[in-house]
Parts: sequence; structure tokens; C-alpha cells
Amino acid sequence: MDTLVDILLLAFIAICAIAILRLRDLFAVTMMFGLFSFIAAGLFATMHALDVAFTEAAVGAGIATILILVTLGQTARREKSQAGRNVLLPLLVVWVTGAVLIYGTADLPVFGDPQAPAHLHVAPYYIENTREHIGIPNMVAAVLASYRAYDTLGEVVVVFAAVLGVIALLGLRRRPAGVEARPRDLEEHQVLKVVAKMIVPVILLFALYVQFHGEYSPGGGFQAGVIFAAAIILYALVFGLDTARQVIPPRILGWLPAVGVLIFGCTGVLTQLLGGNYLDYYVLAENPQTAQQLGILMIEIGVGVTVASVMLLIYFIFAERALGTRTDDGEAGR
Amino acid sequence: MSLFAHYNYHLAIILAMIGFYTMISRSNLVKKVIGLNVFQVSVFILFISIGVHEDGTVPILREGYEIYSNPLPHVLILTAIVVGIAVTAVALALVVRIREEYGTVEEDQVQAQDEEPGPT
Amino acid sequence: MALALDLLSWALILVGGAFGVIGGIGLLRLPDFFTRIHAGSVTDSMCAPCIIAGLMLQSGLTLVTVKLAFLILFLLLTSPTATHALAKAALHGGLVPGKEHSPAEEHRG
Amino acid sequence: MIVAAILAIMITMALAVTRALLGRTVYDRILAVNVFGTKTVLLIAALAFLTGRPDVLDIALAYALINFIGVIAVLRYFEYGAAGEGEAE
Repeated sequence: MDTLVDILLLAFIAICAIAILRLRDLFAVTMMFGLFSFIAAGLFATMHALDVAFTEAAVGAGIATILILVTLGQTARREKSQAGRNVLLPLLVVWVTGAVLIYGTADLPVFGDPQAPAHLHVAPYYIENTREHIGIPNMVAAVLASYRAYDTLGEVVVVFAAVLGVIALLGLRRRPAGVEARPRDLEEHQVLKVVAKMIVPVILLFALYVQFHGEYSPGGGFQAGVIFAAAIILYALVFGLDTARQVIPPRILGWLPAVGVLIFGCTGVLTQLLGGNYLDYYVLAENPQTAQQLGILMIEIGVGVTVASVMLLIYFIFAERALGTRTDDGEAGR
Repeated sequence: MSLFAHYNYHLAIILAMIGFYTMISRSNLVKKVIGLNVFQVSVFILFISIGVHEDGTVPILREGYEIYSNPLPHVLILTAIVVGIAVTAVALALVVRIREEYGTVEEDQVQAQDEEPGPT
Repeated sequence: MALALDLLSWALILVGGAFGVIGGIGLLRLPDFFTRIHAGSVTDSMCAPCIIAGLMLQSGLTLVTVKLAFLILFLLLTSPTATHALAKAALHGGLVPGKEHSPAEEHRG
Repeated sequence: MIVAAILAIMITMALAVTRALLGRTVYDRILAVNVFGTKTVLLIAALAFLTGRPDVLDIALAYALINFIGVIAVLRYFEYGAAGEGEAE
């Protein structure tokens, strides 16, 4: 049964990718991309990767799609026709690369093979020792926040750098002069407002559950941050950007990415001050398992704060830009 | 079963090639960014496929389960997804800036404007 | 008692599955957008609660049941809202009920 | 029996994907994506029972949330020209 679901989902995803390639209307392409991410997330769930499925659903189908939509609002809706472009060379490159890679898969172990090299090294150590060393059931959280906390620190800094890059390119708050939020010229969605009011608190609560229950079930700082940001984005979508900005003032939001990275980094410095190595949690408490869990908790909070605030900042910056610009479809072919 | 033994890997490569082709053959920058995302997801699928253990289950410890799938690729890909959205955000910010400077998001039009002599 | 519960749960799951397939066929075959919305909402508001209710009966009274109940509540709240907003937006966008439109005809709001 | 449910869900998914591909209007595609999203939620809930790991249900909840937010974002953008604009009174 698993195999059948796997095969069908992969077929769907390939069809979606081809549709993404062929469609001209970028709006439809974005819809197909949302669908693509959903299928990918379902696929990860069938392949036992729950944390990954969680992240892919929240990030790919949620934030990435929304960001692409906002960008489309400021650029052209239709892709220019490809007439006059050389298609043979790209096709040749793709076919040759694909053929070489497919030839390469012949030497890979069979899908799901227990004797595959990936299952014989490193991973058994984590699987056997997580319970004893750390005492939490979710191995992914254990590896992410304890065994490989250095890697995670790197990733959090990358996310932080990304928001710096976006701010450098677009400016923190640059609403074009003279553009106040335009009065809405279309009728209100009353139903939407009522339902959104009921749902946003539930989503925030769910984000906190994901954050603090991440050691026992799929979840953790990354997922919780993205879901938290998605809740505020929903609020901004329904009630307007300025109202959402009052929930989290820009002055505070601007500091939060740095605060999150600092929580993560200072946990490491704290362990050093207590006489251990950087991010060596054992010095935090008497009982080694408690120490590990304490360290993981602190790190996950740092990750969650950074990811949530970065996603929100990026969305606010893009949406702020979109307020001023409006394009017509014909403009692309200027 | 032998027919589908490498099915996941093959599909991942096909997806990667579709994403790659979208990137190199289309001139619209937003479409290129979407192609980049398709490519990323194909890499994720490849990694997660390698981590699957056929008798295994979700890598969350529970009573009564002895064999688990490999948690290491999950960790790598989880962070890769978040880094991927960071890359996408910066790329889209660049697209917005290009649109403001050049008035278009088509690569060849941008190039044509760059090659024009004199102030533009 | 257990047998009755089992039978009820299987019946619910089967009915839910049937509604899903019927809705899917409607989504594909019905002539215009506003009729297709009907088909789409059949899968959202009949198929999903039936299948989840069937699963709830299977699980007994545990945390799983509570989570499934949340899932039903959430789906029943959000999918009609989404469909309603979609229909409203389509009406604004210039689609006329009862008429199949080509992509070129849709206007931006 | 859960297998039958999964099969029915997969068939519905296939039909929804076909509708998303055929499209006609963008609204049809949005509808298809929405239907597909709820079916993914069901599929994952059913898989949780098939594999006996109820941890999966958390993800189903997250999917339902994201599906809703995605549809609303699409509508906002499509109706008003850009996501995130339009002020409430």
C-alpha cells in the first residue's frame, strides 16, 4: 500500500512540474507550485520523514507561495513568449545531464534496502543512543539540537543573513511617498473576517504546541516559527497590513531576528562559562538527560524566535512594497 | 518490485531536470526562481528516499518499535528547506529591485537595456 | 457493541470514500466554475468528516480521537469559508454562472 | 478497509490534479488546489492508522491550516492586485 501511494504521488508531482514548466500565466504557475509543494510534503510523510513534511508544508506551500504571489503583484502577470530563443542548447544540456545522472542511479542501493550504506554508518549511533543520552523520543529533534547543534547554528545564521539581504535590497519600511493604504474599492469579506478572528488564536496556540512539544512529536523551532508567522500573515491578509503591524510593532520586530540568534549563541557561551565546550549541554545540570533537554529547549526557542521574526519581516517588507506599485498585464512586453 | 527499485531516484532526477530546464530556458526571472524551487524539492526527495528503511518507521521512539528510518537525512533536509526559503526570499527581493530599475523582469530585455549605449 | 461500532465505522469510511470519488468526478465533469464549486465542497464537507468520524470510531477514546475531532472542527470551519470567498472572488472577477469561460475572459478585480 | 479509503482518496486526488491541469480559469485551479489540500489531510490521517503511528496527525492539522492560509492569500492577491493590501475599517 505504501508503495502504491508513493508511486502515485511521485507521478502527480512529475505532472505538476511539467505543468509549471509549460504554463505561461505566472499566476497559474504559482498555483501549480503550491500544489507541487503539497504533494512533496505528502510524499515526505509517506517516507517516514514527518518533521520534513511539516516544514515543507509550512514553508513551501505556505510562505514561499505567498512570497511569490506578492512578487507577482509587483511584476508582470504573464510570461513573455519564448519566440526567438534558442531551445536546442538547453534541451541538449538537460538530456545529457539527466542521462548521466540516471546512469549513476544504477549503482545506488535499492529503495528501502536495510543494507544500504546510509543505514550502516552514523545513523545507528543516533538511533541507539538518543534514549540514553538525551531521553527524548524525537530523534530528529535530538540530532538537530544536540548532536549537530553547530550545523543548526550555521543555518540560523543563514536565515538571519537572508533577512539582512532583503532589508539591504528593499529597505526596512519604504512606502512610496504619497501612498497611503488605498481604501478598498471592493466589498468586504465579512465571513472571512469572522472565521479568521476565530482561527488566528488557534493557529498561534498550535504554533506554541509545536514549539514546546517538539521533543515528543514532530515539530520544533523551525516549524513553530513558520506557523507562527503564517498566523500573523493570515491576520495581515484579512485585516490589512497596518492593523497587523500594530500587533507586532516594527521597532520590536526588527530586533527579534538578532535576539533569536543571540539566544542560540549565548547558550553556547553559557556552557563555556560553566566550564564545558561550546554547546556542550552537560554542564547545565546535574542529571545529564535534564541538561541535554534544557539545552535543546533553549536552542529551539532561539530558532523559533529567529525563524518567526525573519519570515514576518520578509513578508512585511514585500507587502509594504506591493502597496505602492500596481502593474498592468501589457507592461511586461514593453 | 525490481521495476520500481530505483523509481524514487529516477523521479527525483526527472524533477531536477525539469527544474533545471525551467531555469536555463525561460527568460522570466520569477519563473526561474520557481524552477530553482522545483530543483530544490527534487534534491529533498532524493535525500529522503535514501533515508527510508523498508521495515522502519517514523524516527520517534515508541514502545514496540525497534527499527526506525534514518533520522540524519531528515535533519539535513529540514534545515535545507529553511535555507531554501531564505534563498528564495533574497532572489525575489532581487527580482523586485530589477523590476524597479529596468521596468521588466525578462532577462533578455534587461540585457538589451544594459547593452544600450548612453544613459538609460 | 464492539462489532456494531466497527460496522458503523467501516460504513462511515466507505460512504466518505464514495462521496470523495463522486465529488472528484463532479469537479472534473461539471460544465462551469460555479457548478464545480458544488462538487468541490461535497468532498470537503461530506467526504472529510465521514472518513475522519470513521477513523475516530476506530481509535477508541484517546488523544488521537481529540486530535481528529479538532481536525473535523477545523475543516468544517475553514473549507466552507475558503469556498465562499472563492465564489465571491470569482463573481467579482467577472465569471458569470452558467457559462464556461476561457482564460482570456477573466478580469482582474 | 482503510486501504479502500486510501484508494478513494487517491482517485479524488488524481481527479483534482486533472482539474488543476485543465484549469480553464485560475479560479478552477484554486478550487482544485483547495480540494487537493483537504484530501492530503485525509490521506495523512488514514496513513496514520495504516502504519499505527498517530504522531502523523499533528501534520494533518498543520496541512489544514496552511491550506486555508494559502487559499486566502491567493484570493487576496487576485482580487485586490497584491497580497497584504486592503485595509479594514
